Amino acid sequence: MKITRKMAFGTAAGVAAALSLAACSSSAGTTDGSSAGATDAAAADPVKMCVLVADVTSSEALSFRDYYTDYIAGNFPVEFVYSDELADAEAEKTAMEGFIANNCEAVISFASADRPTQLDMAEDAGIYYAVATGALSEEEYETFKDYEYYVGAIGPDAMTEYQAGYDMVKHFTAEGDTEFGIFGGGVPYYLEMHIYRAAGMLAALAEDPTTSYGGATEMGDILGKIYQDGTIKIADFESDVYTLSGYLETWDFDAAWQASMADMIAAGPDAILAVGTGNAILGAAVDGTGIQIGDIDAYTEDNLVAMENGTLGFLAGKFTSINGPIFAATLSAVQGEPYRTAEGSAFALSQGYWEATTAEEFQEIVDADNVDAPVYDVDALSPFVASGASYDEFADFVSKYTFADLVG
Amino acid sequence: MHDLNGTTVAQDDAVAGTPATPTKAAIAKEDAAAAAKARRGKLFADLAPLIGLAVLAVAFVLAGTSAGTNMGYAVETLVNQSVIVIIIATGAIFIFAMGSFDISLGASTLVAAMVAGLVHNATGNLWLMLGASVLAAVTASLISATLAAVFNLPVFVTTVAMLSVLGAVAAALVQTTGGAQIRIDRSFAREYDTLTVKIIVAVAFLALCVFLFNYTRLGRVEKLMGGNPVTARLTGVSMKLTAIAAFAIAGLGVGLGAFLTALRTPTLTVTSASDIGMNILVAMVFGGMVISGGPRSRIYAAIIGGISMALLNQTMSIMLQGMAGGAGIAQMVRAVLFLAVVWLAASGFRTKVLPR
Amino acid sequence: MTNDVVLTVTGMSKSFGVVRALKNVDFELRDGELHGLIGENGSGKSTLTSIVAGSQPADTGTMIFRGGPWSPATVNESLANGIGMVVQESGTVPGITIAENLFLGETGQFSTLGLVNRREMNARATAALEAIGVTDVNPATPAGACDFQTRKLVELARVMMYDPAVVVIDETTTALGQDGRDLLYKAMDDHKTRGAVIFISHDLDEIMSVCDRLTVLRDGDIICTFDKDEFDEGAIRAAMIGRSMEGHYYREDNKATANDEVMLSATGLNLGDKLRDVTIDVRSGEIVGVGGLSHCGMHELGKALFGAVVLDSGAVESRGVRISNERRAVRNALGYVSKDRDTESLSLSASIRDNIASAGLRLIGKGRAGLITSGAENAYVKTPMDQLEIKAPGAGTIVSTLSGGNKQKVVFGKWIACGTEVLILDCPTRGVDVGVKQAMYRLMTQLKDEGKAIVLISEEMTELMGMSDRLLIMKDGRVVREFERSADLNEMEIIECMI
Amino acid sequence: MGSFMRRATGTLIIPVGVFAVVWALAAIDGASLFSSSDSLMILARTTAVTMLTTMALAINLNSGRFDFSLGAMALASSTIGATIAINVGGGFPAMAAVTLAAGALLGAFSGLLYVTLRISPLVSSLGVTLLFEGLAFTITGGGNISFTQYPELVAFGKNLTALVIVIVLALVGVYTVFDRSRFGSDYRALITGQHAAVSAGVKEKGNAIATYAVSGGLMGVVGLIQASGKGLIEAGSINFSTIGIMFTAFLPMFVGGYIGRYSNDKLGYLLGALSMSVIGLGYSALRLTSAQQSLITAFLLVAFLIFLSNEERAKHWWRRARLGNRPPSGPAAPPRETAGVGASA
Repeated sequence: MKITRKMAFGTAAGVAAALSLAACSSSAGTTDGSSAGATDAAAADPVKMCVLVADVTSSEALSFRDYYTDYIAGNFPVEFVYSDELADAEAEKTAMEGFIANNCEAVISFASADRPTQLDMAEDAGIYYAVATGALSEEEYETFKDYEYYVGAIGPDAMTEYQAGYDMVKHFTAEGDTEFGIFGGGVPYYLEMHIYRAAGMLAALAEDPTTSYGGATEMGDILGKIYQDGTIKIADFESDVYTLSGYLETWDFDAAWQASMADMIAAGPDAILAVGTGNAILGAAVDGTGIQIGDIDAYTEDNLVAMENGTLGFLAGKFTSINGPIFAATLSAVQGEPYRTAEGSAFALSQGYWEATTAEEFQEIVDADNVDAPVYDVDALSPFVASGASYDEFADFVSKYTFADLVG
Repeated sequence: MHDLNGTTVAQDDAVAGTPATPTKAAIAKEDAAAAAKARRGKLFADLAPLIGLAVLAVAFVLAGTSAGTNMGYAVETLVNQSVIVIIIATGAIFIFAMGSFDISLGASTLVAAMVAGLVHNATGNLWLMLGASVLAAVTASLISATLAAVFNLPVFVTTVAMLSVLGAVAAALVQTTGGAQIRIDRSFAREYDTLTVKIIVAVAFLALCVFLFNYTRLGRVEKLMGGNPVTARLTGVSMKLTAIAAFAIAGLGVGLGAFLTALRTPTLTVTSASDIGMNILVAMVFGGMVISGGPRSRIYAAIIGGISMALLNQTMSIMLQGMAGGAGIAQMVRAVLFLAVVWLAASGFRTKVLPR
Repeated sequence: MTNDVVLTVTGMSKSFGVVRALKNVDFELRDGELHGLIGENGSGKSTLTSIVAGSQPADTGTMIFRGGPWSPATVNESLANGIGMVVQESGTVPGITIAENLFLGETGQFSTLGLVNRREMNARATAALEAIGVTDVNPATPAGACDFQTRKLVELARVMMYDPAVVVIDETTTALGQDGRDLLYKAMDDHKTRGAVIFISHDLDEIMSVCDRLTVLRDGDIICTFDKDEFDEGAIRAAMIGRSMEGHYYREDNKATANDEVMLSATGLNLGDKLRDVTIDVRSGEIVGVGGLSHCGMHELGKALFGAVVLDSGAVESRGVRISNERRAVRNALGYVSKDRDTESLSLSASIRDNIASAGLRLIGKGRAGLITSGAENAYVKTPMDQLEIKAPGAGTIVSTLSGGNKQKVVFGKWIACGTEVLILDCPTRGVDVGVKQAMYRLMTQLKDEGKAIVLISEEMTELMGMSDRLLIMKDGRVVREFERSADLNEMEIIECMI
Repeated sequence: MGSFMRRATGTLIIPVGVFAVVWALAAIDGASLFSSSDSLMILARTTAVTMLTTMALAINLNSGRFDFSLGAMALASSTIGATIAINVGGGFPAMAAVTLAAGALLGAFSGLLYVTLRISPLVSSLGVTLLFEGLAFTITGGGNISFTQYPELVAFGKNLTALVIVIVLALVGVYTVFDRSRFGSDYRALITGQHAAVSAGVKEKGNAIATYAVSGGLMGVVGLIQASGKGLIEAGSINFSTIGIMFTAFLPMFVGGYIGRYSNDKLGYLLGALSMSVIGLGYSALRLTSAQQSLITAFLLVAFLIFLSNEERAKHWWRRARLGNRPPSGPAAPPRETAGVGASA
């Protein structure tokens, strides 16, 4: 093909035309989308809610997203705008800037690289900001709780994370397992929730009197040691009852990593305790070895299959509609009724995981809560959207999050 | 990869068109025509990035107004988002102009920003923080350059190695804090993360770069090296000293960029600045820089390219908001536009064989 | 020899930019003859033959080959249809084997399902080499590992393999040793029974001894054609140069002159087998010629004098300063014009201004704190451009668009503008036309008169004899003989030292 | 025979040396390189991935064509293959065939783009990287493809025999195509004599497109193996996050170039990849952190390059020291490999 300069000009002009056309149609598209939402929700002006997501690729993130964009947007006067994958603080800030420029009325954040910056930006811009499936640290909370536009946080706090790890070990030891491998995920990156989960695991093991991790048996000491080492050292694990036969954490999936993984599996532990995404990363490798994985993840189809075939022995997971209450609080705030604590501060409420140890339990959970029929459905959430509910009522609503509370 | 024989095609065309019995005047006329054609090609190539910028600006305004975007804020955001890339890429042009390739600039931005953060946390002093950032970046840059110079290594490969080393250094720096992050005091960062600071830093550095590149021996010598390194050597150019100077300037740019990064995103993790390395490359090329360097290197390429990219990203995000898989489509559109601009910019410089 | 005409060229012209390489030329080649072409560089020999052999088109003119019209589009098309050429510059590809070079672009004939039968290809290659008398080359050797002579013979074999009716051999013998030359002469002689040969050479004795007829070109014109019985060295030379009426070509005087000051001295230079214990002095106002066969080490000497190679031992000094690298050379007012102009002396994609200014950036910035403005740069470049009459629309013209002569003027301009005191010229008139050549010689004379020192390395004996105050002859890396300028220098005697 | 010994030594010194050193270091530490039954399989898998990537990188880089898009090609082709196998069926054969074909097509597209636009291949590859990453992202909507439900699709990545067969087939295939075929001789002519080959009638454009297609096909196989190895495809990788794999190929490529002087560069890529994989096992046996691993790998890369770049200089000094000014004797050194021409730019 011979390319002439005339064609070049043509291309340039074409690109310009296409972009401007697309621009117009995109604005038209926005209107269409909102009117569709409005039909269902019978409300005139949809609220533009923007969602910051650090990891858009995990099945957990995708099911959360489906809940918002398919269920919530179809039943409430809102439209959701999602960020791209956010690799770091810079990406978060860039996405926040885009949200503010494009007139978002509230931001629900699943991205935690730099929450203080997000909070400041939202406050400066006068748009509401809410933390989903997470919590501010105590220090951060003290700093930001009185921000006018900070809605609050609902999600597992550090103790909940710790508890999930603890529960996992308790499940396996109750079954008589004694030899474990640990998958430390983001521990070397000082991912706080992973460190707390790992600490919970070690602390549960250390309840046996002969067992300690580098001499530590209490949560605080164990956390301290992990923070100090930036990793978990199985050589420091001492016990007459339990064996830690392997440890793996996330880095490039290169030869060395794969060899380490093979070593961990070859050691043949009863179970591998994963601080997160254990089945996704190790599931294929342990398949057929009889080793079980304990995981903290989400109620996805992949995990169900793994639990059915016995690979996955324990799952602590966020259920699909777990982010219903934070949405309700945010929309309520946008509509003029923010929930504030007795001191007038933003709220910090905790919600934990649903746990499943059999395929039946798993199936029950999935049946009870999915994108089409979530536990936090319109009926459950509507009483808390600008309906005059008090903070205490809302807090009470949020605190009843367990499977038993919500499903029965 | 060198674009030798840049415009031989134009010459061949002129020769083929010579009339049967050429008079001196006719030859002169043909010659002038060929030269004029070459000049037009060159002019067009120079203008292509600007045309791209204009097209994007129009698209941005159209998309923004029709979507009801807050344009004042959006324009300010444009500066915020592009200034760091522009600064680092402008410094990097000194490396690329001489035909070298540095892949480690993103990693060294991260390390410099972390050093800046640590120094600030230790001293609380803005100037020490700035100095530390520049010092760290220049050091990293000079290690690559001296390794390459002393051992006659291709610069690209030393920077590939530097990429790994700097990644490990960043991990080590984070560990010194006993946490996942290096956090700089928020209120301090907010105080200086302003348009004024950014513009002062950018203008000062860009002025320095434009001056060095266009009005001193250094810029000329680098273009000569990029055009033909053997000739440059045989014209008395010290390849080693020039390379070291170029890397020092690029290091300065990285240091300043890292300083601004630390102020803009005061929470630094090992993944901070991870996109910058490739973004500066794309920005440069987008702005009309010839990646193999040489006489057609342009110091303004990074500015044009950096703003173009920010415009494009914002336009795409306005247009694709709320669309599932939108990021993938946005990236493909970016790729097509990028290739189109590069291709237009190269249109006056074709050779008989494929470029390398 | 039959007298049938195998190839006729009528009214052929060719221009490169402003240089007219061929001017309305008529030429005739007879079957069974070995036809010599001789003339100065740039006289049009290579242009004529390259058009005949399909490597470039003519601007005007017609060709009749074996009774039909002839206008090959490519070298391969030409070769396949009966005219093949062995080119002056090396045409082999270093990274592939001898056999692959022989069948470059033609390996399809040995392939089944895309796979090349290397055994068959090598066998055919061996046969092709043996056909021209080369028996000691393994066709599986990479060409890059072979010496220059072998590669040259491979090119010859490649052409001969097609058994073309007409073979063109362009200045190949300079690359060959005596054994190689003998092979070539024999191959040419054999070929006469099957077709005709056009043989281009600078070597008058050689061309007179092997050719049946001889055509002299000058400045793109055919001057005359001699039959074997008319060969007369004086007449041929007169036809070649033929410009006594146009003023002096070389220097007018016949006396060696020089000032006292030693500008450049090299002591005991050694570099592998390229330089062996070379010691020379060059004085102010002196032109020192260095001659020899292509691979005698003189080109390496040029680089060594400029500090551009790392020597095994020995030292170069200029006015008390050790010249250990190119940078020190330039700082001490040395200049070097490389034999490979396009790859070593120019930045082709840069402008004339960029190229000329490149050696004098310090001078341009002098007195203005290093600041280089385009005004100052243009002023700096204007003088040499005017002085050398560089033909270009402006200083911003990209060098790659210029003719060879003008490119060389740019290189000279670069060194003159920055006040070079010692100029090392390696084949400075290679590939430039006669007019430019004359300008270069005048310039050299002028520089000599200004007290500059010049080292002139050349493969052209007439040039060396015409310009040098002293002439050093090198062989196998050593300076074997030194001649002083005088009216009765004997070319034969000089050449004998070289061989 | 002397020549054979020299060639064998030159060919084997690096892999054998690396193995000996790594084995010894592990032994000193009381660890074993092959501690689990899967060690050999992992060795084969990482060797296959590294070798194929190195080949894909080197075949274009030898021609001065730098290609950032290798990782993106592996990602996009495996995403296409897996999506089709999961949604349409056909099992592993379908996934393998589609992935390989998609890789070759994507490669050919990349090559076509380059010869059509006639821009610097490096720059063209930047655009292509963005395109292919965007393509993979768009196909899955940004989600990962998990094989937890389809273990049969990735069983091949855990099968030692299958992996060894892949290595052998790829080695023989690439050797045949580049060293034995008509295409290969044109390809090699273009590397060192671009102008001469083009004027001799070699079709450069077609050759370049085909080379890119082979490179893409090789990366398709890499995508397939990586999907099996990880059990998932991270199809949401954008913003150049796929370029990392290219850097793992540099050291094996230089090692391959060195070995190529004594035997064959393709064999060299295998041995280079094998050496890197053994080093990887060593990292694991010695329980080094990822930061320590990066540092050592970087150090090895620089050290080996310093050796390659200064071999001649070292010989020169040696000659000066030992022989004084006498001329050197013996046969000419074998020609230097052209690998890395592009990398110097």
